[in-house]
Amino acid sequence: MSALDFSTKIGSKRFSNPIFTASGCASSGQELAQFFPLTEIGAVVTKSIMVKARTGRATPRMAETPSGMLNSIGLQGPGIDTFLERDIPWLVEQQVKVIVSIAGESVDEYGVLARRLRAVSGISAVEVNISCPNVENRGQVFACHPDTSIAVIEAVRRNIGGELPIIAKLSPDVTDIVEIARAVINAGVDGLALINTLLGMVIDTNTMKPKLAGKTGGLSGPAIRPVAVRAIYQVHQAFPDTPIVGMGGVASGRDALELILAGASAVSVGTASFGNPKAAFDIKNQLAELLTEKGFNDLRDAIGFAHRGI
Amino acid sequence: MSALDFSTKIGSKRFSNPIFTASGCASSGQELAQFFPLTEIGAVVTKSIMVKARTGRATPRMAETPSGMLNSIGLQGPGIDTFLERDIPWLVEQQVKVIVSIAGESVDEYGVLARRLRAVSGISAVEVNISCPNVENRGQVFACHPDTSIAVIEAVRRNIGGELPIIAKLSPDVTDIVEIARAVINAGVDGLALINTLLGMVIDTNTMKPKLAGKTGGLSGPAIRPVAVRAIYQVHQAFPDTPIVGMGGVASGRDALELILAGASAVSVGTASFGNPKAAFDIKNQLAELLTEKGFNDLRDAIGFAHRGI
Amino acid sequence: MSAKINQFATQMLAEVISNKKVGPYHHMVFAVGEMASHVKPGNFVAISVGGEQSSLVLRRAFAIYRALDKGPMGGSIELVVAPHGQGSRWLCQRAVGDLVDFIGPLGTAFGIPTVNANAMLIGGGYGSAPLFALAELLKNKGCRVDMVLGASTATKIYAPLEGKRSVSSLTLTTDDGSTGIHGQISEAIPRLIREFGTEVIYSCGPMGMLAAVAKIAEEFNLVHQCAVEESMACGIGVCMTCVIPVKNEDGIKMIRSCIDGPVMDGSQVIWDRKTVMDAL
Amino acid sequence: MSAKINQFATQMLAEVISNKKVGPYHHMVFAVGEMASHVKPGNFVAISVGGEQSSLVLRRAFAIYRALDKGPMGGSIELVVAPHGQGSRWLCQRAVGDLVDFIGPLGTAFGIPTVNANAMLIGGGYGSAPLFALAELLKNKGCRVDMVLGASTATKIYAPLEGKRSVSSLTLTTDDGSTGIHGQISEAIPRLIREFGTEVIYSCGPMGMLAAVAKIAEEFNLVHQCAVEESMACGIGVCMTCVIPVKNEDGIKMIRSCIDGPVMDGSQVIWDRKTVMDAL
Ligand SMILES: Cc1cc2nc3c(=O)[nH]c(=O)nc-3n(C[C@H](O)[C@H](O)[C@H](O)COP(=O)(O)OP(=O)(O)OC[C@H]3O[C@@H](n4cnc5c(N)ncnc54)[C@H](O)[C@@H]3O)c2cc1C
Ligand SMILES: Cc1cc2nc3c(=O)[nH]c(=O)nc-3n(C[C@H](O)[C@H](O)[C@H](O)COP(=O)(O)OP(=O)(O)OC[C@H]3O[C@@H](n4cnc5c(N)ncnc54)[C@H](O)[C@@H]3O)c2cc1C
Ligand SMILES: Cc1cc2nc3c(=O)[nH]c(=O)nc-3n(C[C@H](O)[C@H](O)[C@H](O)COP(=O)(O)O)c2cc1C
Ligand SMILES: Cc1cc2nc3c(=O)[nH]c(=O)nc-3n(C[C@H](O)[C@H](O)[C@H](O)COP(=O)(O)O)c2cc1C
Ligand code: FES
Ligand code: FES
Repeated sequence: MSALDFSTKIGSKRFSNPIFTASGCASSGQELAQFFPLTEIGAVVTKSIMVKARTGRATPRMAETPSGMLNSIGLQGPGIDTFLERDIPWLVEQQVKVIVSIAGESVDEYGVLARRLRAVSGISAVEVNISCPNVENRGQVFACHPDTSIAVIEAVRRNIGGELPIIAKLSPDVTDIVEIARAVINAGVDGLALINTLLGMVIDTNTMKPKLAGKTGGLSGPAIRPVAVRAIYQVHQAFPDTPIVGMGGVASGRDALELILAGASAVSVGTASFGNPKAAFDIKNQLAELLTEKGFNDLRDAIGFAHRGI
Repeated sequence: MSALDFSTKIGSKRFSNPIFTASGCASSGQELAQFFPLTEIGAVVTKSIMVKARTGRATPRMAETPSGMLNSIGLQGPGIDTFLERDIPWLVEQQVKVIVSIAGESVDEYGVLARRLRAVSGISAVEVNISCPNVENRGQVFACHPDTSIAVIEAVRRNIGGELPIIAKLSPDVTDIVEIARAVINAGVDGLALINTLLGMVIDTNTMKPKLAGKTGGLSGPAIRPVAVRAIYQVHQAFPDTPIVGMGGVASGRDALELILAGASAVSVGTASFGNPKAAFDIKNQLAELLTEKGFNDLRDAIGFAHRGI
Repeated sequence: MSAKINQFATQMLAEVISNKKVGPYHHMVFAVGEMASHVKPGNFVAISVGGEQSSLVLRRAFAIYRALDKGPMGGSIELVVAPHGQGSRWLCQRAVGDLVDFIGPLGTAFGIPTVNANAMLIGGGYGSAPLFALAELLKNKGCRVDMVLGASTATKIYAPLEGKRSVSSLTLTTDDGSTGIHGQISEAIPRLIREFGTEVIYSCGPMGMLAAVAKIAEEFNLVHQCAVEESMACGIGVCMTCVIPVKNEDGIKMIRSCIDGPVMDGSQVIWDRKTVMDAL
Repeated sequence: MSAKINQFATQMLAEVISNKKVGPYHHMVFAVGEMASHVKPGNFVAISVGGEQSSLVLRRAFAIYRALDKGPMGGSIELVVAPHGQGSRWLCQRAVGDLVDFIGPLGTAFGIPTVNANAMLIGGGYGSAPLFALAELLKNKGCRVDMVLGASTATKIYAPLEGKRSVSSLTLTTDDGSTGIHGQISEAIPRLIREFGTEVIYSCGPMGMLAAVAKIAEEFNLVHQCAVEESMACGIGVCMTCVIPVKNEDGIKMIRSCIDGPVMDGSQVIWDRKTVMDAL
């Protein structure tokens, strides 16, 4: 049997394999490095970084749910400047492929972030987290409407320059995710990241109040995998040429394969890393084995396979 | 301690307790009667009935998912005439409170169904399942847009006459569920049912094709409970006077209480009955015990309690 | 509706009394008290899997291999379980003394001919399980019982010694020829029907095998009762996921294999998927 | 960043060597080999719960009660577990011989004074667990160790005989007066500080107790190291759910209790929730 071509491409950039960390689930990378060599996975996607330092929300910030969890971190982070000075150089030095996730409270902020990334070397792509509340529009999430989604992507594209691939990360909490995908594709993204967390809530029946300090939170983990597969399948069906970074409840090579068959070109591992720090590494190995077992010589042949011949 | 007032009200109708079956999860009722007396629960909500008999989808119709399941039944059923002749009389004879769920492929069909229910005695409410594909509009689900939701509810209201409470059952697969709730409330519903299943998909990694014959299916079970709680909380916050029949992953008295604290006046039990045929009965007893333990003398005091005093 | 649905079904915690590996299967015995007295060959049980913190929310169906009304441990039910996926693997890992949540007996039973008849019992893999109790019943009624068991390979044929007592003949087939007749079970059937003068066929096994048997039964114009296997979410008739397409005046009708099955009239089932898809 | 994060942490399957009920708690011993040699008092382990089919996706954190580098079974780690919710109940149900998925040792350890000092160790409920190993270490350094343990009622005080060896004095308090001093643990502390001439305080227990102790430590101007307990999703620093608000030039900073804790400087933590909410 010939060796597996396990590499994948998003825009102009190639990654040695399709398993990435998910934004916000690998902190700055160093925390996981004790458990496996980060260079073993396709890329580290950083937590979403904002212009200014953010304290984030009060605790409790999490609640476990059946086969999943809610989180409400509130995008705690050091702000883009400290981030670029402190976190990125370490990753670059380790020769880890880095995808920087950015988040803004206004269209302008996304532009500012993109401009700051312009000059940074060693970055492989920018993931634009548009599932953030737009403070200029009653806190409505950008990703919920085509027009605000487009505005953000255009601001990023104008400011980022060069070849850096732009990946738009969409929210599943919309009536028609294909419509949002179409909007950002038309605005010029090179790839999509599907899906961000679902909006959820847990009420503590002891205190009889919402469990999270922020009341609502984002639902992630295996519980949401069927929603992720559906979103990826629908979007790949409509736009087969746009690479998708799939995520949502992937905890094994089998799960990663499911998302790839649905149409993902790469797969991010989030919540699973909380239960198993080596999750991304294990999943990469399991996936390679599964692909080979099924007779694939090239990852590309598996991408979107579930669409063919039905 | 004084006795618990466990009754609940939707529109003009009172139910002895707030635990109902969920539409499509108790068939016609007779199947569960072997396991507990149906009169012990607040009401049986029938599977959604259509104008004509329907064969439904091919198998596989289900896939288990982490803490949940996908289903794609395709509204198999005998059609309204046979249903009213065969299924309803048995329930009425047993003195079970019945809520009839109806589903149409066009606005007119909903009107036809409502007219047929008009003369039927022994029914306590009609639940309008608007999470169905509208064949007149590219198969778009009615519940996805305010205008189609309104059109359906108005057709039902015009045709049903009398006092029969109308409950609109909404889909969580929308950008803003409060907007849809507002639309149907303005159109004159007496209550809301939240939530129907989430659209999901499972790909069988052995066959590498979608597992369900219908490709996508509805996700239910504990996995979706945080989404249900969030939807109920948001809608109750906006419309505290509209009774909500809550559902989504309720498998214990604790779970039912969680939905009630979020704002539900009654709670339907669906998927849990597949794992435990006595689920609705057990949940009712557990809930009564929990309410008493927490010092509630009246169910009404618990409804929406999580909103107060924060 | 005539009989009460799920008439004899109860839910209980059944204690594992024995769990033995037999080839690739586990032969498991459970103490079920009263439940055993209502079991008829063809019935199944639905079992909760995964324990208290389980992410598996649905029960698993298993055909009843044997039910003893009054054994040394009171009533007992025996199953033959293939550790296939998460739930069946969990079940096979249960130790003697563990409690398992059972609902049963469920579903239809094999119909017994009112007059003596030459019966052929055809089982594929663990599909042989419910056929041994049926064989005993038929033999006691005075029927001739010819059993034909097939599998991909020898170890996958489940045919315990005590089960063979009630049969007049036992024929084995394997796809790989490792034991018995080399080839698919359905290839051997026509010759055997002629040889034994078969008048009625009972079958249980994978759907593909049942379809092939149904075709043969039709050719020979024999009554054919088969126990089907479709994914079940509830096992008690409330979810409509387990349906099997059967013939109907208007073309096709979907009936629940947990209530109107698993034992069905093979001639009524629409085995061809294309026919079904075209009709929907 | 100075030290490597999670420097000594490894993941392994640890065998349960002993599981004994002690009052409302379970004292459990696990064979962990090498892992034991890296443990310092204050460290914790993160454990997978619920088994293979588990719907519980997050690890549970438990303070290490004791670690033996080279015991009869090789390295071992001991925990004191309160069966509280689904995960801890599952853990308490493990039998000798079962394997449990461990990550450890994690988190910061109690700092040891460089000169001899009179130390007071204050523990609430199972919060006493990590204090015994600390007491031994302090005693070996020549410190005076006064231990004060409190709980709602007598049975909830965890104070095993062998643990008491290293302390100069042991004071018990219970909210219901069922043993020791009647009242909340914090009420007894000021008098004891004066009596024992306490110079440094170590505490572990519910956040409310830690806050009360922090206030007393401030009044007496004593160094106060406390082991905090905030809900953790990962235990290794990647999720940002376990944060504790601490003082910062610009007001408030959220630091991870799994990496920058659980042992923290009590004077740096912002204990008052209202201050935190106002600052956010
Ligand atoms: C009436 C009936 C009788 C059966 N008798 C036996 C028996 O005697 N011995 C035996 O070993 N098995 C029997 N089976 C099959 C058994 O139910 C499945 O092997 C089992 O459900 C697989 O569950 P799992 O968790 O191991 O597999 P998974 O693949 O993890 O199961 C996932 C889901 O798919 C369903 N599923 C998967 N495979 C099957 C299947 N072959 N048939 C039906 N549902 C399936 C499961 O119920 C579950 O909901 C029977 C099935 C039916 C319907
Ligand atoms: C650093 C640290 C040390 C600990 N040491 C001990 C110990 O030595 N002995 C002991 O019995 N317990 C200890 N705990 C508490 C223990 O982690 C919780 O009791 C346990 O997580 C509860 O899980 P559960 O599944 O039983 O409860 P559930 O309520 O079902 O848990 C649901 C979720 O909430 C989290 N959670 C619930 N209670 C707590 C809590 N008190 N602290 C943190 N997270 C919680 C769980 O981790 C889980 O994610 C410690 C916690 C921390 C953070
Ligand atoms: C604790 C936590 C923090 C997260 N933070 C971010 C974030 O900063 N930016 C972002 O785009 N997504 C964030 N996510 C979403 C994940 O990147 C991912 O889209 C989602 O969790 C689904 O994948 P999973 O089920 O594998 O976790 C976060 C998720 C979790 C659980
Ligand atoms: C097998 C199955 C069939 C269903 N059929 C219907 C239906 O006919 N009409 C309807 O309004 N909802 C239907 N539902 C949705 C349920 O009524 C309920 O809204 C949903 O399953 C969430 O609740 P649960 O998690 O308790 O199951 C069905 C759900 C399942 C699982
Ligand atoms: S398995 Fe639910 S109806 Fe048959
Ligand atoms: S528990 Fe995840 S960062 Fe501390």
